[in-house]
Amino acid sequence: MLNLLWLVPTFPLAGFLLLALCGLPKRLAAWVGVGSVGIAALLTLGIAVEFLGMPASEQVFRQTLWQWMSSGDFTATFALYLDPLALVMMCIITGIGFLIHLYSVGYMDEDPAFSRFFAYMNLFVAAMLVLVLGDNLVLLYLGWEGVGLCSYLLIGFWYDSPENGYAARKAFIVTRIGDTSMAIGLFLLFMHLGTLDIQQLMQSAGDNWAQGSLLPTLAAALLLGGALGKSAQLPLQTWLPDAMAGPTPISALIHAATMVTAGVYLIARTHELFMLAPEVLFVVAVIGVLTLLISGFTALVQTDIKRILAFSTMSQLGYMFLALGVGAWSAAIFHLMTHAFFKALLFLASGAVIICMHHEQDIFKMGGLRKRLPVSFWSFVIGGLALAALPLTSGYYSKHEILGATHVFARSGDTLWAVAVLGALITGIYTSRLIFVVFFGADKTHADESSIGLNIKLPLIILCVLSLFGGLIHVPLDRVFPLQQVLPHLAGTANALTIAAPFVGILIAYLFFYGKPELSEKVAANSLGKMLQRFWFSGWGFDWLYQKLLVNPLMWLVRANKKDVVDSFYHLIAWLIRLLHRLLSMSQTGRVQWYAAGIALGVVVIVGLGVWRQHLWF
Amino acid sequence: MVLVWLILILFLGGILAWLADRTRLADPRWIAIATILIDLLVLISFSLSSSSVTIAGQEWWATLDLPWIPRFGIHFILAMDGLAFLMLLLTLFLGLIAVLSSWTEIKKSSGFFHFNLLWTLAGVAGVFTALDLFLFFFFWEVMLIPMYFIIAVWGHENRTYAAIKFFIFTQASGLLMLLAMVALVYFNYQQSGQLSFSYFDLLGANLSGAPVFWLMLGFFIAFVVKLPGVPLHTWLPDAHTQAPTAGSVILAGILLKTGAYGLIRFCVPLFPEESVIFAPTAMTLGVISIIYGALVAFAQTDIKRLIAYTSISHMGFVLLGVYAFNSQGYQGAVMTMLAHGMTSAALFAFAGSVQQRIHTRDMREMGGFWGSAPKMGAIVMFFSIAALGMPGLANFIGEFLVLLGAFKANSWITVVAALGLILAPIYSLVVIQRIFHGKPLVPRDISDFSSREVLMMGMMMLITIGLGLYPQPVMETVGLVLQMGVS
Amino acid sequence: MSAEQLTALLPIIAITATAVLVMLLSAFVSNHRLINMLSLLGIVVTFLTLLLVVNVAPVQVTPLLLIDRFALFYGGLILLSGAVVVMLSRDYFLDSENTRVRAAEYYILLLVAILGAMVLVSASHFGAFFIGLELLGVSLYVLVAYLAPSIGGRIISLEAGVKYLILSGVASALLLFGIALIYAEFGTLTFTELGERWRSAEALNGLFAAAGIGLTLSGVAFKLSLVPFHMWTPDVYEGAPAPATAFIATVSKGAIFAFLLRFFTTTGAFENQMIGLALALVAIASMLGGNLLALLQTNVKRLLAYSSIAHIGYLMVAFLAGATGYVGLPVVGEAVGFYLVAYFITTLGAFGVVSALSNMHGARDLDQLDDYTGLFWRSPWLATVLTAMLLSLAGIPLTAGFIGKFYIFTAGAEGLLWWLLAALILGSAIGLYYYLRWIVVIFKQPQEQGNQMPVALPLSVNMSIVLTLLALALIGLGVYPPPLIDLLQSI
Amino acid sequence: MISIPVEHGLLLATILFCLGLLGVLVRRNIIFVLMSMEIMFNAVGLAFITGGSRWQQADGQVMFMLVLTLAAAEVAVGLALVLQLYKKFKTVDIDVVSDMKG
Repeated sequence: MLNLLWLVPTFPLAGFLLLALCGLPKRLAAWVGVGSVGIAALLTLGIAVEFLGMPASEQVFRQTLWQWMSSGDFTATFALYLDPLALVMMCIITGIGFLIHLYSVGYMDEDPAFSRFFAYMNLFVAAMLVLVLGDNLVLLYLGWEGVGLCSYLLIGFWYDSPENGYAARKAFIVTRIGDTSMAIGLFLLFMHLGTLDIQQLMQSAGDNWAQGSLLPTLAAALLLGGALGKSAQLPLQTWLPDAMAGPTPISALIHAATMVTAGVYLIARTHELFMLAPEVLFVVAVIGVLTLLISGFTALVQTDIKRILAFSTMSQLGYMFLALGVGAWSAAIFHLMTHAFFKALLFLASGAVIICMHHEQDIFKMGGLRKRLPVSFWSFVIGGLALAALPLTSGYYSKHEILGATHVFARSGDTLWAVAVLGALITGIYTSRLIFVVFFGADKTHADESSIGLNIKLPLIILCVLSLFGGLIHVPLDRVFPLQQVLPHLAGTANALTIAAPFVGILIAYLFFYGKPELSEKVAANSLGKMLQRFWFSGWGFDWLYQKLLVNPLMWLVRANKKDVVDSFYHLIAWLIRLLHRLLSMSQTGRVQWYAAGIALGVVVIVGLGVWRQHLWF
Repeated sequence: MVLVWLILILFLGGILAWLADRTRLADPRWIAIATILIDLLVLISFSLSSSSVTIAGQEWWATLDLPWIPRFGIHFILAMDGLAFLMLLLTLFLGLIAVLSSWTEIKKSSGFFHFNLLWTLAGVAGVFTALDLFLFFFFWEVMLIPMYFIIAVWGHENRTYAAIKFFIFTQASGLLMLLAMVALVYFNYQQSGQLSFSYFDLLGANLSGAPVFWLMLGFFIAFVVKLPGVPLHTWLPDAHTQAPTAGSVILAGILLKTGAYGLIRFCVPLFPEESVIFAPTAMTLGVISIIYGALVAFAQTDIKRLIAYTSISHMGFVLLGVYAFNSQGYQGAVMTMLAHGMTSAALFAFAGSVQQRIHTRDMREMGGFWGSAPKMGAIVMFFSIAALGMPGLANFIGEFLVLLGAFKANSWITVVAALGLILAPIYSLVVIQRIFHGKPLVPRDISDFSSREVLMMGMMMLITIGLGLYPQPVMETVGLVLQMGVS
Repeated sequence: MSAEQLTALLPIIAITATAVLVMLLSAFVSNHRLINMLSLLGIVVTFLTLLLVVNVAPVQVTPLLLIDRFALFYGGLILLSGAVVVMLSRDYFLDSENTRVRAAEYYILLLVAILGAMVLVSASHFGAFFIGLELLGVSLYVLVAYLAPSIGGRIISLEAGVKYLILSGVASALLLFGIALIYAEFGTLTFTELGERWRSAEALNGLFAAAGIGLTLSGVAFKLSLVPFHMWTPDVYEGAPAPATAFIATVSKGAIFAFLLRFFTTTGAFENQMIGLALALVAIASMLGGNLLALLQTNVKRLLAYSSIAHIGYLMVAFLAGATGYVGLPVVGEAVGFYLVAYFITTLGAFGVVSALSNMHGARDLDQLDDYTGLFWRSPWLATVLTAMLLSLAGIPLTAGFIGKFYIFTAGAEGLLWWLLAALILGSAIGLYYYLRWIVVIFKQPQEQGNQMPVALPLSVNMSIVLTLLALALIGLGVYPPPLIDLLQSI
Repeated sequence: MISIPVEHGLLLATILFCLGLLGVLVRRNIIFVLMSMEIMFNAVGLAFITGGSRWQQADGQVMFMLVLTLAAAEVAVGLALVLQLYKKFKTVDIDVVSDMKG
C-alpha cells in the first residue's frame, strides 16, 4: 500500500488534466473532479492504516520517483517523504478536500465554468499534497508555489469583476513576497549546508551550526518569511480577507483548512532549524500573538460573513504560530487539524447561507435565519462552539494545549498567554456576534434551504461531527517532534481563566447583539467607538499603509518611466547627431567661393600645422 | 560535413521558397516547413549517431576545419557540442513555430518573407556552430540582414524606425566586437607568432594586461546588446513590437540567445581572468536588467512591448548565471535560455494572433476575452505563469539554478535579483487581467485559437512542462560543455 | 627607348590609340552604338595588353613612368571600371543621335580621362603625375558639364562643371605650387631621389619644404574629397551625368589614392610626424563629417558623394597604419588595394543602378530618394543589386565591402590606431542609418502610395549583364576573397 | 652672375599665389575668377623657374611649360562653360551657380 503513495497526488493531477484538456460534460466533470480526490482520500486512508500499523520507530517512508535536476553539487529529486506529520496533513487535505469537493458539486451547480472550477480544485489538491510530501525543499517549493497559483486562479475564478482579479493578484503577489524570502533562505541553506534534502538538511544544520548563531537565525528568518506570507501572518496578512472574493468552497478548502496552514507546516517540518534559532522562534510566537489579537479585533466589526471568518482564520493561524513559537509543535499541528474541521464547517455553512440568501453576504441584511435554515444554523453553532473553543469541542482541546504550553513558556510566557486568552475572549465575542446577528433577531428574509441538496448537507454533517469530536483524535506526532520538557498543564486560576474566556466573550456578545442591541449602537455612535470601528474595520490600516508606502511609490515610479528613461539617452545621441548634420549641412552653401574658402582653410590648417611644428623643432 | 549541410539546407530552402513564390509553383510556407523539418531530421539523426572528439580538453560531437582566408589565418571551422546542439534544436524548433505563427499573417510576397526567415535561421545556425572568430562574426551579421528585412518590410506601423534602430545597435556593437577580435588575434600573433582566428588556437592564448580587459569588454558589449542587458536594451522593445509575429518569435526566442551563447562560448573562455574581475559588474548589470525590465514592463499598455520588456528581465538571469562561474549558474543560464525561448515565443505568437484578430496591441482596448476564447486564455495563462517562474515549468529550473549559483558567487546581488521574483507576477498577471479577465470593454467577440495555433502552442507547452519536470537530459547535454568555464 | 620599354608602354599606347580612333571615327559616323562598342573594344584590348606587360614588369620607362605590377594592377582596375562606365553610358546616352548633344565626344573624353588615370598610377616623377592628373582633370570638367548644352539644358550639369572647374583649378594650383616648393627645396622631381634626399636631409627642416608638402597634401586631399576639401563633391556628383559620376567616384579617386600610396611609400614622407598628424586629423574629420553630412540627405547622388568622403576617410586609416611603423608597407598596399577594389565594385554598382534608372533626357537624373520607393516591387533585380551594394558600403558580411573593412580593421589594430578606429566605428554606425534608410525606401510596400499596381521597369540586357557581374564580383569577393588577396600579395 | 636668393623668388611666388587665391575667393565676376586662377598658375610657374635656377636644371622650366599648357586648357574649358552660363543666365556673376546645396 505504501508504494502507492505516488498515486495520491497523481489522481487529483490526472483529474486536473482530464478536466482541463477534455471538455467533459457537467455530470462527468463532477464525477471526475470529486472522484479523483475521493480515490486519493481512500488511498490515504489505506496508507494511514498501514503506516500507523508499523512500529513507531519505523514510521518513515521515502519514495523516489525520478531525479529532477542535478547540477554540479546540487541535486533535487522528485521524491516523496512520508512521516506522521506528512500523514496528518495528507489526511486533512484529502479528507476535508473530498468533503469540500462534494459540497462544491452542489454549490457550483449553476456555474457555467463548472469543470474549470473542479480542474483548479484538483490541481490544488495535487499541489498541496506535493507540498506536504516533498522530500526536499525544492519540491516543497513546487507545491508551495502550486497552491499559490491555484489560490490565485480560484480567488479570481469569477473573472468578470475586476475586484476579484485584483484580490487574486494581491493574494499571489503578497504571498510571493514571502516566497521570495523563502527562496533566498533555500539559497542560503544550500550554500552553507550543500543540500536541500529536508532530512539531511536538518541533520547537518544540527551538526554544523551552533544554537543561536547567525546562520541558522538568518536561514530560519528567511523561511519564516515564506511562512508568514502563506499563512497570512503579520505583516503579510492583508491578502487573506480580500481572498474571500473566490467561491466559498475555495475559502473553506484553501483559505481555511489547508493552504494557509502551509506556513505552520513549513515551520513544523523544519523545526530542527528553527530550534537552532530561538530568537526567530520567539519572533514567531510574538507575530502569532499579534496577529491573533489584531485580526480578532478586526473580525469584531466586519459585516461580511466571509470576511469575519477570514479574520478569524488569521487569528487561529496566529494561535498555531504561537504554538510553534513556544515549541508546542504537536499542539500547533493538532490545532491545525481541528481548525481545519471547524473552519471548513463554518465556511461551508456560510456558503450554504449565502446560496440561500442569493449571494448576499452582509450579515446585517440577514437575521432570524435560525428557523429558515436549520442545517446551516446548527452547523454554524457547532462550528462556532469549536471555534470559540468551548469545552468538549475539538477546538477546546487543541487551543487549550496551546495556551497551556504558552503559559509555561520560559520567555514572557505569561504575557503571551494573557494576550492569547484575551484573543480567546474576542474569539468568543465575534463568533457569537456572527451567530446572533445572522440567525437570531428579526426575520428579515425569505430564504429557505430548498436549494441545497444532500451533497451540501452531507459534508456539513460530517464536519459537524468532526468539529465536535475531532479533539479526541490522537495526532501521532510524538516521534516527529522533540518531547517537551515541561508538560503543558494549566492549573488553578490560569486554567479557569482560559476556560472562562470564551464564555465571557459569548456573554458579551449576547448582551450587545442579542440582549440589548441598542448598547452596541451606543458604543458605535460615540466618537471613540466610531474611530475604533473604522480603524478595526479597515484591518488596522495595513492596506492603507502599504498602499501609501509601497504600492503608490512603485506605481508612480513605473508610470513615470513608462517610456524607458534609458531610451531618452539614445534619443539624445540621435538628436545630437541630427543637430551636427544640420550644422554641417549649412556649410554646404552651394557657393563656389565658399567652397574655395573651405579649401583655403584646409590649406592654412595643414600648412600652418607643418610650419608650426617646424618652429617647435627649432 | 553534416554541419555544413545543416546551414546549407536552410540557405537553399530559403532560395527555393523565394523561387517557388515567384514562379507560383508551390506555397513557400510549406517549403519553409519542409526545409526546417529536413534540417531537424538531419540534426537529430546526426546527434544520435555521432561520436565525440576531444579538442582542447573539450568534447565535440563534430568538427570541420577548412582553410578559408589563409592570409589572416582564417579557417572555416564549424563544430558542435552539447550546447550548440541544444541551441540548434531550439533554433529549428522555433523556426517551425515562427512559420506556423505567421501562417495567415503574411499576405504580401510570402516567398521573400520565408526566404528571409530561413536565412535568419541559417545565420543563427552558423552562429551556434562557428568556431572561428571571423566566421562567427560573419554569421553574426548574416543573421542580422534578413531579420532587418523581416521587420522593415512586414512590420507594423513604426517598422522603419524599429528596424534601423535594431540594426544600428547590433552592428555598431558588432564592430566593437570585430575590433576586439582583430586586436585579440594580433596580440596573440605577437606573442605566439601564429596568426589564427581559430577559437581553439585563441583559447590557449595567455594574454594579460589592461588592453586585454578592453578586448573582453568589446566582446561583452556586443553580446549584451544582443542579450539584451540594461542599459543597452532599448532597441529591443521597438524591434519586438514592430516585427511581424514570426519576427518577434525569432527575435525573442532565438536571436537573444545568440548573445548569451556568445558570452558563454567566447567572452568567458577567451578571457577567463578578465571575466572573473569583471563578474561583479556583469552580475550587477544582470540584476539591473531583471529589476528594470520588470518595472518598465509593468507600465506598458502595448502587449508586445510588455512582453519585450519581460524578455529583458528574463535575460538578466542569464547574465547573472553566466557570471556566477559555477555549474548551477551556467546550467541555469542555459535552461533559462531554452525556457525563455518557449515562453517568449509563445507569448509573442499569442500577441500576434490577437493583433491579427482585433488590429490593435493596446491592452486598454482588450478585456474579457476568456469568455469567447477560453482556449486562448488557458494557454496564455499557462505561459504567463511559466514566465513568472512557476516550479514544475522550465523557467523555474533556469531561474532557480541561476539564483542558487549566483547566491554562492555573490549573495547580496542575488538577493536583489530575487526581487525580480516578486515583480514577475506583477506584470505577468496584469496581462491576464487586462486581456482575459474583466468585462469586455466593447462587446467584441474574439475568435478562439484555431487548431493550427493550438497545435503550435501545445508543442511549446509540452516542452515547457517536460523541461520543468525532467530537465536532467538537457542539463547533462549542457553539462559537459560548461564545466570548461568553471574556474 | 628599348623594346622592353615600348612593350611596357603598350597599354598607354593602346588606350591613346583608342581615343584617337574614336575621335577619327566620330568625324564620320554619329552612330552612338558603334562608338560605344569601339570604345569598349579599345578598353578591352588595352586590358589584354596589360596581361602581356605583366611578364616584363617592372620597367622604368624614362624617369617619368614606372610600369610595375602596382601600376598594372591599378591600370587594370581603372580599365575595368572604365569598361563598366562605357557600358553604363550606352543606355544612358541612348537616342543621343536625335538631340543636340552628340555622345561621341563623351567617349573621347572618357578614354582620355582613363589615359590620364593610367599615367597617374604609373607616375614615378612629378612631371608624369602632373600630366596624368590634368589629363584626367580637364577631361572631367567637360564630362561633368557634358549635358549643359542639351535641349532645355541641364542647368545643374553646367553648375557642377563650373564649380568643378574653378575648385579643381585652385586645387591643381595648390598642388603644383607645393610641388614647385618641394622641387625648390630638394632639386628633384623623381620620387625615388626625393625619398633619398628627404631621409638624408633630416626630414623637412625647411620652411618651404614644409609648406610644399602641406600644399601637395591639400591638393591631393581635394581630389580625394577629404574634409575640409570636400565641399565640391556632392554638387559635382549631383550635376554630372550618372555614368560620369560613377567615373569620378571610382577612377578619379582610385587613381589619386594609388598615386598617394606610391608617392608616400616610395618617399617615406608620411613617416613624418607632422604629415601623419595632419592626415590623421583629415581622416577623422572625413569619417565623421562625411557620414554626418549624408545622414538625412534625400538626394541619392549627394548621399553617395558624402558616403564616398567617409569611405576615403576609412581608407586613410589603413594608409596611416603604414606610417606607424608597426605595419609593413606591403600590408598597407594590400589593405588599400582590397578596399579600393571593393569600393570600386560597390560604387559602380550603386551608380550603375542610378544610371540604369536615368538617362540623358530630362532635367536631372533619377536621384531623389522618393524615386526609389518600392523599387523592389517594380524591379526586384535592380533593387537586389542596389541593396547588395548599399550593404557593402555599410560593411556587412557576404559582401566585398566587409572584407575591405576587415582589412582596415586589421591594419588599424596592428598599427594600434585606436582613435582612428574609434572614429571609424562611430562613423560606420552613423553611416548605417542612411544606407538602411535607403534600403527601407527600396523595400517599401507599394500599397502605401495609392492602389496603383507596381509597374515593372524595363532593364536592358546590357545593363543586366553589367550589374549582375558587379553583384557576383561583390558577393564572390565577400565570400571567398583569397584570389584577390593572392593577387595583391604578388604586387 | 649675381643670383637672386632663392627665398626671394619663392616669396614672390607665394605672394602672387596668395593674391590669385584671394581673387578666386572674392571676385564675383566669373571671368575675373578665371583670371585669378591664371595668376595662381603663373605663381606656380615662377616657383618652378626659381627652383630650376637654384638647382641649375632644366626641369623647372619644363614644368613651367606644362603649367602653361594646363592653364591654357583650363581657360579654354572655362570660357566654354562661361559661354554656356551666359547663354542660360545672361550674366557672368558666379553666384548664379549656387542652386545645389545641402
